[in-house]
Amino acid sequence: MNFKKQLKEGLLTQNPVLVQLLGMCSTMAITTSLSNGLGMGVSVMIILTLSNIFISLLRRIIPDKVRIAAYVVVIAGFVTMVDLLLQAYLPDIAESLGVFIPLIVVNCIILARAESFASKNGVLASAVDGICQGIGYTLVLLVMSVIREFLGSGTFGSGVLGGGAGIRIFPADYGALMMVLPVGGFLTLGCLIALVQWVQNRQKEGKK
Amino acid sequence: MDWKNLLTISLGAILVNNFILVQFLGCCPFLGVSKKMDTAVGMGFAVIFVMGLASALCYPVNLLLEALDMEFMQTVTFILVIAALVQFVEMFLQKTIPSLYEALGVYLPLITTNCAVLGVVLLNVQEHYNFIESVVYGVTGGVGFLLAIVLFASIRERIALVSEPPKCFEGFPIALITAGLMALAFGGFSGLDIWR
Amino acid sequence: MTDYKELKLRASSSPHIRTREDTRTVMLDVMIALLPALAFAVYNFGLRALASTAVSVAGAVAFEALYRILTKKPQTVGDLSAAVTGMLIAFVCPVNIPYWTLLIGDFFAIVLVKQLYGGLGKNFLNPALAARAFLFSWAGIMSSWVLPGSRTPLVGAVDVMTYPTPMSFLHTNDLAGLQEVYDLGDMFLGKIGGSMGEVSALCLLLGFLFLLGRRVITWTIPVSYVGTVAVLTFLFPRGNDPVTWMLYNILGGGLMLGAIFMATDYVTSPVSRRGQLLYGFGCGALTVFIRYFGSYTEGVCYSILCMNLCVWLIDKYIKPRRFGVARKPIFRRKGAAEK
Amino acid sequence: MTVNPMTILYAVLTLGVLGGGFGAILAVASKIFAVEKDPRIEEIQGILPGANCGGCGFAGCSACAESIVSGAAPVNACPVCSGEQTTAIAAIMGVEVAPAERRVAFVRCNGGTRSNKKYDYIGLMDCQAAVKIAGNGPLDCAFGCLGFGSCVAACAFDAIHINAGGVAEVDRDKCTLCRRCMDVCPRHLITDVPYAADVVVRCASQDKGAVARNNCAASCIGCKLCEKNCPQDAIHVIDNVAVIDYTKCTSCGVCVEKCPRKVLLDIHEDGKVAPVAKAGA
Amino acid sequence: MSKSKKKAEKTAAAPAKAAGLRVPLDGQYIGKLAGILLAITAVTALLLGAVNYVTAPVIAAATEEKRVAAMQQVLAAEEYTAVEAFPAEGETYSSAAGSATVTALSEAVQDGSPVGYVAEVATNGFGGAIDMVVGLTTDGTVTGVAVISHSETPNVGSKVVDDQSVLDRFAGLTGEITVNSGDNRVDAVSGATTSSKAVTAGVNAAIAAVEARQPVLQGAEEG
Amino acid sequence: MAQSFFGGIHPHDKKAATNKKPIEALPPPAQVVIPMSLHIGAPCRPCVTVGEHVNMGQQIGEMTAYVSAPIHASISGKVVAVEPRPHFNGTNVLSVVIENDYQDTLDPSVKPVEHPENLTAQELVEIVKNAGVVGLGGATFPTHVKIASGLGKVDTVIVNAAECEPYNTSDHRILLEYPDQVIGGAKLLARIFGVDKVHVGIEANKLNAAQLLQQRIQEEQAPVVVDVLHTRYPQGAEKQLCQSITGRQVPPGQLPAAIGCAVFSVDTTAAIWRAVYQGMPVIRRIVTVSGSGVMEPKNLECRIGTPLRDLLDFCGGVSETTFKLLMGGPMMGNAQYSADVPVGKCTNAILAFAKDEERTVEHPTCIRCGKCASVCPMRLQPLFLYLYQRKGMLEELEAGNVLDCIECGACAYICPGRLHLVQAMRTGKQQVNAARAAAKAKAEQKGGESA
Ligand SMILES: Cc1cc2nc3c(=O)[nH]c(=O)nc-3n(C[C@H](O)[C@H](O)[C@H](O)COP(=O)(O)O)c2cc1C
Ligand SMILES: Cc1cc2nc3c(=O)[nH]c(=O)nc-3n(C[C@H](O)[C@H](O)[C@H](O)COP(=O)(O)O)c2cc1C
Ligand SMILES: Cc1cc2nc3c(=O)[nH]c(=O)nc-3n(C[C@H](O)[C@H](O)[C@H](O)COP(=O)(O)O)c2cc1C
Ligand SMILES: Cc1cc2nc3c(=O)[nH]c(=O)nc-3n(C[C@H](O)[C@H](O)[C@H](O)CO)c2cc1C
Ligand code: SF4
Ligand code: SF4
Ligand code: SF4
Ligand code: SF4
Ligand code: FES
Repeated sequence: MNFKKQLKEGLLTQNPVLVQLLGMCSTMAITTSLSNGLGMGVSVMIILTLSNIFISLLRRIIPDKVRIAAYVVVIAGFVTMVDLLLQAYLPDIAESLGVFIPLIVVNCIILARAESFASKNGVLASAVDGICQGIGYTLVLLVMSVIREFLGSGTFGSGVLGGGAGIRIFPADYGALMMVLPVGGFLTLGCLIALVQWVQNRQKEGKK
Repeated sequence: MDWKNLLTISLGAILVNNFILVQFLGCCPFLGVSKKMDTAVGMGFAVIFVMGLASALCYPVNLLLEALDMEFMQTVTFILVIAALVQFVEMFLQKTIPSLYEALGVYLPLITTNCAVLGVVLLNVQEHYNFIESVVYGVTGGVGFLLAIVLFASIRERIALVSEPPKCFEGFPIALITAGLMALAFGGFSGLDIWR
Repeated sequence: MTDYKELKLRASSSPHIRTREDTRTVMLDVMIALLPALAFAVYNFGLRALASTAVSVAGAVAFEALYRILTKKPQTVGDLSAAVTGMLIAFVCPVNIPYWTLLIGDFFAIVLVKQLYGGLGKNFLNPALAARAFLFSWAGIMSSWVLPGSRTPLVGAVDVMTYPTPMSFLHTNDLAGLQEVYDLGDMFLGKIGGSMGEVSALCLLLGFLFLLGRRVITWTIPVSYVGTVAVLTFLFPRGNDPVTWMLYNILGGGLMLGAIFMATDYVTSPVSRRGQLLYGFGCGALTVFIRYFGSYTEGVCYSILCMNLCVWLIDKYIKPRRFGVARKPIFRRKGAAEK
Repeated sequence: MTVNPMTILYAVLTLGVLGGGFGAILAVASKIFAVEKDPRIEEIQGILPGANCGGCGFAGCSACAESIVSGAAPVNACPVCSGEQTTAIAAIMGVEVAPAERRVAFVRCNGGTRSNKKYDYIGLMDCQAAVKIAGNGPLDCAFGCLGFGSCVAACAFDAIHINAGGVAEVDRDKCTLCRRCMDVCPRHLITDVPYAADVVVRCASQDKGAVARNNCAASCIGCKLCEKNCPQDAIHVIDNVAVIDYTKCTSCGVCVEKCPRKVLLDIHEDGKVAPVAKAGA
Repeated sequence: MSKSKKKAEKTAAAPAKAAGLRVPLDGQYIGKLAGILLAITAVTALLLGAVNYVTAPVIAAATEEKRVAAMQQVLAAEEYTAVEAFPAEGETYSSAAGSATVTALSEAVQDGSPVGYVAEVATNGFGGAIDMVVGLTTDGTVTGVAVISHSETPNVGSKVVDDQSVLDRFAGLTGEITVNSGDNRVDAVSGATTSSKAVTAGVNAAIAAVEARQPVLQGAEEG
Repeated sequence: MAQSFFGGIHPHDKKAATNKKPIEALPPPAQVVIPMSLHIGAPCRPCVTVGEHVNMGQQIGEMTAYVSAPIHASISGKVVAVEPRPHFNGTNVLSVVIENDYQDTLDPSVKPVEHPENLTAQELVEIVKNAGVVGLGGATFPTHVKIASGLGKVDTVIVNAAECEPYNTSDHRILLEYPDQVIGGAKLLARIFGVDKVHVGIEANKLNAAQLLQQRIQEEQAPVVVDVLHTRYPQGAEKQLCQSITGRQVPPGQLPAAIGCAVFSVDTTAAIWRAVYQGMPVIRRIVTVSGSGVMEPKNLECRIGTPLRDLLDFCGGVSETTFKLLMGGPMMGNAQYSADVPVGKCTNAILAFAKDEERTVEHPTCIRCGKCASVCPMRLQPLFLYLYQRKGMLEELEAGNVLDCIECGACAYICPGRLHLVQAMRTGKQQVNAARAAAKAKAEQKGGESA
């Protein structure tokens, strides 16, 4: 079991957001506070892992013609479960993530992993893949959240730390509101991907 | 449900709460299929078509679910309907109207897993829109997508021809920055109210 | 006689003579044309106006220089375009805006909007206006106006009192209230509240004439822009007197500054004459649309930004008629209708 | 609040019916609306590199795939595909191919900074544009590489670059022999050599010895030392410049040693970048 | 994924082609597709139903709890009973500050006697709907305002809707409230006029709804 | 003033340096190098051999195709070489080298025709052809071909006396010193085309020449009218001149004959007169020698084939800091890298620059000012064409009508970003033409296969 390799892929070389450029919508939409990022990331990770496992299990049974429909139903099933559980036990997070929880169904990462990994690999490997890709996704969400929250509202860890209000680093009046608006989502993700490409280019040149 | 209401919904969907630039729904095809103008236009029209049709189809389905007290099944049901619908439309077009298929068909599979389509259906439910409002919201949401992707594609063409971003910004990063700046410009429509 | 072999020759393609005018002179002309408005800002708001402009220009130039150094690209601050951007950023902000805010605006305009795309000529959005839109992050700061004729302190705590600008009256359709505070003469001369560079229509028009005379810009965009606003506000007045409503709308807010100096930015406006007319028309229509229905009191900044997004489309589809090919009758003088 | 357990049944029923129904509809539809299109086209297109480079002579990769399937083009029509890919295409088409000897582009010049210039050139950094200026461009040598990189811009595979010596040089491993660079080079300097070729002639000057010597410090002067010493009779001076016949060449390296102008190079020994002598040396 | 999906389709289409274009519909094939999809959907639905069975009461309780907590905040009472005569669709009231819809009206009962009303109001803010509750005395004087959900801009509109001290400014007011001008006024939060107006419109709607019931109540008392 | 054309620029005309300098005859050089390609079209085949003695005016190159023009010896002497020599177009071209015997023995073929007034149009065209008359305005299109292709279609004959290029004054001096040759040539053209008047288009900065012409026309009752035009470059470009004078526009890809116009430059008109009334082929040329590098700017009459250095030396040589030698005007002329190239039929000026008139910058950058598009007389959008060329987007280039470009240089002149626009246009045109030819060849090949 090469867990390490898969972890490295999920985190860096095949990071679902930064390298595969999947699941952009939620990455940009909800990363306005640490709690959002964490909630979304963990939800996706759970769903991804479960759906990977099940699709891997079912991969020999499902005929090609209805493959997508079947996958989508499986995924949607898990999403709804997570949604219901969140609403029941973590209502605050459920509310701030809003429509983006059901939209996990169409988060490209999950279908992409189902197609490209789970439908071709065994159950265990698929489960590990789900976890690793999920961690990679969550990590990006967290980084985005921290940056946007810090620049936009001057706090760190709102919804999680400091009794829900987060730790204030500079007064709210100085926060760059645009960073927590859509503008900031696009700009932050753009810069983050650029950073990754910069590192990759450096490495390539280093090799030469 | 008068025309004023529909106009408000339409302007809201196109400008104020543009699916891409404000609500972040459908970013993958927005970023993926916008390198060239023609493909962007094709994608835009395909999205309009599917969003309108999905809104219309899911409305009665939702009535049924609500009648049976099964709101929790919305996500699963809607996505199943959409996936089947898209696949059906694709096959149908390919056989019956090949010319239209040539123009739209290639984009259809991309749309199944487009946040905008499921998003519009869920929002229809959330906003309690009736049938006509739902369809209008679906179609105009698609129009908003078309507007955004066409402008975006044109700017990307310009960037490809004119601009020289730093190496690490080439490709997606600069496209994202561009989308961000577009969102900044669209910010001017926030809080728009034509009955002011 | 001459030893022709010893000549150190150079060869290039024709033409072998070039006009004196270059990028630098063009930008210098724009800065000169902005001077009357700057002078009036100093008269109206005090030396703080000058200080703000200086800080903003210095910031913009510094960010550009720094970026070019860090990315090891040829230095371009000499073309003065960054200075123009810096100047305009100061012009579109309230006079008592803190200096740090201006510097953030400079950074956003120069680095994100302009240099990431490769620098002068390669950006698609007007840097100064994009910076203004970004500075709305601090909506409070961006909408705290001071009294015309007041002397804003150079540094330190600024007067937080918010003074109504003509636009806040127009936004609430309160023409009568506006007329009580400012008469048309005030509006034309600029004895009103607002962003530091936008207040004096007179000074801005002086700049316009200078730019026209120097052939830096043509009349097309400013005339079609202001003309469209005039026609639309006249046709749909919100007040009982269409003409007065129209005049206040034209003279109020950033319309003059935007139409003369910002919608005309070469880089972010169409190239062909007909394209420019259409662009001006679009800017005008969007300005009125946002002023009437938007939640912002002022529509100029966003209307120009939105039309910036359309420039490549316009350039692509509206081309000059080909030499030697008969004119298509349907498209006769596209802009003619707007005036 | 309690939930009616019947909802579970309703849920199963509704979704089951929907699922089953859609399954059936899709199955029926797939038969009714089945469209005749050779699936091999799609498959081959999946293998083709998708660079739409036109090197195959068709309008892009999809046109190439169609032509392969229709039999209008051979399975190895794509010059860009590696042997592996070609084999895969052949497998789809049910034929076998003998792996052709791989060839790559090669720039026959090593002048660059060592060739003399007529004047300072001011203008577009584009070879095709530069040759339209006085005297076919600034180089004294009418055959040499101008170094403005028209070929670099044309290459879709990042396989050709201007090297430290100011001449274009092909990266053999990246080159796919799509021939685009050959089409754009106004000097017609780029030819193809076997990928495995060890010895190459880095000059194309057809000027007579004395002229060539004056023009450029890296020129072939047609002295025929290589021709006389080649044990295989594989190198000949034709039109004042040495040409290697690779069907005969055994890479023995005798000519490399004999060449007084260091025009002949063993690419493996000397490294890829030719030594740059002092300008005017 | 789309690409592989298309590919899948094409490969599936291949046998159809091999058998000639107009195949008689193959019952077994259809049955298999339908059956598998049916099985998957049925199992999914079963699981979901089960989860829902467990969570639904919890969710409902949580929602109710939140609602009651908000009601308690604006007007403390033992019990809240829905006003039945109130139209189910909700009623829209317009004022100078804007229009808002009263979605539900409950009577607050303390010690068996009504002490006032709690109105649930939906109003349109800067970024979309604002759901709020307004507590009022029987004669329509505001006792408190609370916002349940909103999507106002952080640091701008949220200065109105998330700041209880701002919302408390409405307490004690009655009649049509205006923003920034007039006698019966509240002052807008600087930079967030739109949000301020939206909340004001919501409060006005609640007051108007209660006032509209006065004749009904009085009639009931008399009758 | 007459109507005008689109766009255009107003460069400083710098004509004062030479426009009052009478034409001086340059003593014939010791050796002339006469390239066998002095015109557009097929090059000539040399019809003399090394060692042969030739007379002045004797034909030394014969036509090899219809679109071609014979070439004559400009001095008498011995042929010492027939070999490729540097040509002012930048390449090496087969040339006949003649060593001067300083006799200027006239060839017997050089004699005026008798009774020129009785000749038919066909006969006149034959004379023009044999005299090797080509467009001396710069394009060097064989004049007999131009006339023949216009016969029957042309209703407006225009003499191009615009001379819009800065520095150049050779046409101006011809008008002042040989007005009768020009008017005589115009009268011949009127007869050939059967029109009742000939227009002379002249820029307003040469009013003295216009007045002189007017006076002579009146004296002679000649069927010629003088149209004074705006001083605006490129007034002399034939499509623009036709537009200015007739208001008609030449359709894309076509010649002025398509709109019933035929344009002849001043010197061509005079050459036609000389061919008919003196029997003299084109062996001389009036050249303006000017520019900041030239010691004493002059107008010279010199033999075709004279090396550039002789003209410059006659004008006192050039300053040491000269960095650019041009043949032709500053807007359309070609840079030369050697002073050995010979004067050709089209050489109207030789310029040497020692001051930075081209103001190049290291990193040209387009600021999208649109000035290039607003000055382009062909209504092109050079800034976009430039981008397309740089990115190798040939389809877009063609769709942008790059082939319409007349390479006038107005766009590059005005460009504040200092882009090399004309070079891009020129390269783009060549690339588009090559692509077209390749596509055509492919189509033909396919057609051939299927047939
Ligand atoms: C303020 C102003 C407004 C003008 N308005 C127009 C106009 O509406 N239409 C027009 O054709 N020319 C107008 N002009 C004149 C044009 O600038 C230009 O000179 C004219 O269109 C002729 O240009 P052309 O012959 O090069 O096409 C205006 C000039 C100015 C200064
Ligand atoms: C990004 C952004 C978000 C905004 N969000 C709100 C908001 O949530 N609520 C609001 O009332 N106004 C909002 N505004 C609008 C402006 O703050 C306000 O309408 C304008 O500046 C007028 O100021 P005033 O409200 O003091 O009259 C927003 C503006 C921007 C730029
Ligand atoms: C940009 C441009 C400028 C020209 N300027 C002149 C000119 O000033 N005088 C002239 O005689 N021909 C000029 N020509 C050449 C004319 O277009 C045309 O070729 C000539 O007048 C035709 O007469 P010809 O065949 O007798 O030379 C110019 C051409 C171009 C493209
Ligand atoms: C007429 C004119 C108007 C300009 N207007 C602006 C402007 O509105 N905003 C700005 O940032 N730069 C402006 N510039 C400067 C410059 O063109 C601008 O920074 C470019 O967009 C940078 O690529 C202007 C320049 C000129 C010549
Ligand atoms: S090989 Fe040819 S195209 Fe490439 S740089 Fe040299 S001259 Fe230019
Ligand atoms: S080097 Fe030339 S032949 Fe090789 S891949 Fe590049 S363009 Fe094609
Ligand atoms: S050179 Fe060509 S593109 Fe430039 S102005 Fe002249 S005709 Fe137009
Ligand atoms: S004149 Fe030069 S800078 Fe201006 S648009 Fe044309 S190419 Fe660009
Ligand atoms: S995540 Fe929204 S479209 Fe891909």
